[in-house]
Amino acid sequence: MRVVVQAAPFDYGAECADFARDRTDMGAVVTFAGIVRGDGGLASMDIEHYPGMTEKALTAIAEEAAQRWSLGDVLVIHRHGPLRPGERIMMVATAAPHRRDAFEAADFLMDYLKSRAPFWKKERGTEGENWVAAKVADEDALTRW
Amino acid sequence: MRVVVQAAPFDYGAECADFARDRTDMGAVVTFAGIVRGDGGLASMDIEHYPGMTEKALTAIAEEAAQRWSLGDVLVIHRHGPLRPGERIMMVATAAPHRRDAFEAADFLMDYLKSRAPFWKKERGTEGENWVAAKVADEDALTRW
Amino acid sequence: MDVLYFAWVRERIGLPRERIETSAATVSDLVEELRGREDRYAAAFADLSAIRVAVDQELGDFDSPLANAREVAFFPPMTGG
Amino acid sequence: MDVLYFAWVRERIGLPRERIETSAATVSDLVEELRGREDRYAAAFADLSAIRVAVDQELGDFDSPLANAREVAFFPPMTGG
Repeated sequence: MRVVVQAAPFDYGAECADFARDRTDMGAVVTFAGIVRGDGGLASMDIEHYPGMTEKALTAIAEEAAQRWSLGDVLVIHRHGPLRPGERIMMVATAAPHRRDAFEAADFLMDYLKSRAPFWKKERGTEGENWVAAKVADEDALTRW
Repeated sequence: MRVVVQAAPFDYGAECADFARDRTDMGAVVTFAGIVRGDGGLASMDIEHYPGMTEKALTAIAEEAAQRWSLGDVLVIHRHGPLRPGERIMMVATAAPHRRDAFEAADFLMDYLKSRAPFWKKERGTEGENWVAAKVADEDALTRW
Repeated sequence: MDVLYFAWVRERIGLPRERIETSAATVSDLVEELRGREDRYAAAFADLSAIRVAVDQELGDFDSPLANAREVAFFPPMTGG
Repeated sequence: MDVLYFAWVRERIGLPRERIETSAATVSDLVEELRGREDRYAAAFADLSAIRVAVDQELGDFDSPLANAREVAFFPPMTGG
């Protein structure tokens, strides 16, 4: 299990290639990448986080996933700081013997990351600045698990 | 949309890195990779397919996904021929503005690939040779969609 | 008409494809014709619930008509992914 | 006790963290104390339904006790991913 919080870009292709590499007991790998959308004249998305708590929260969410599903490995990478449209904000990866576990665990990680990891997004663009509001749908998604 | 059927290995990391690269309208990318497991003394998995029909079936499944969900791009790569434990058999990738579409479309693609694309797997190992039987659970999974 | 066999159907019949002149109206009729030919066909088609069919590279079933069909394929349930 | 503020809570209060000597028993008591200090705190804590709390880097709520707490944080609902 690996949890990374950093301002620097990460190499998504290399992370995918390396994840669960050389494992012969994992039949399924699922990855999710979150990317900054350039909707509505967005120039930059600034991601603030809570150093210390962020790592703990992400680790707790990854450990919860590893308890609920039969997983061989879990990876979570999340950036903070200013990002431009098209940049990758974060990724998760899950490896499991069977596909259902890999899919559900990745889906679960994303739902919890959205609403339970201490990140806040500020959009800057032609319409000024504003903090992205949490969506009711994101909070409701947690009830699926 | 891109559908590839080939005997040669594919570069999973490079495919992930290139997929939906430079798009600023897709907030979510999901990838799935299927890997040969070395269970029970497996030495090799030989994948037979139906040239011509395979490409048509994969394209039809990808088009169906693009109609059902709001997707910006879909990728399907599937190998045939002999593969060893740890080798990647296939991958799918989906890009969507929002994560739910990307997850569901990838999940759907995998369920249909399992049971509706003309591939057959023969395992060779310490227990001899045998054709992998289709699982009832895989057929049942189609009723989810 | 080209008739194709895959996986264990191919192994039981002993060849991957053959050209067959037939006036069979449906897939079922063709199967009956093949069964009557030799034991290896009868063995391959012993349990039709274990066999899937494609007509001109589209999934069909044993009732599918063969009028104008150029290619029929028989194979076990698919196991992709 | 270290009190931390994030996102628009930080902007309204005008600083990211401060050291506060308090005998507040719960998070609610601490909020009341802060509200009484200056308008900027009253503005930040005007609508508590919009504010989330962590005590020693674990999510809590306004009823969470502060005995032995070293660090309390206030912030809007999180928007990760």
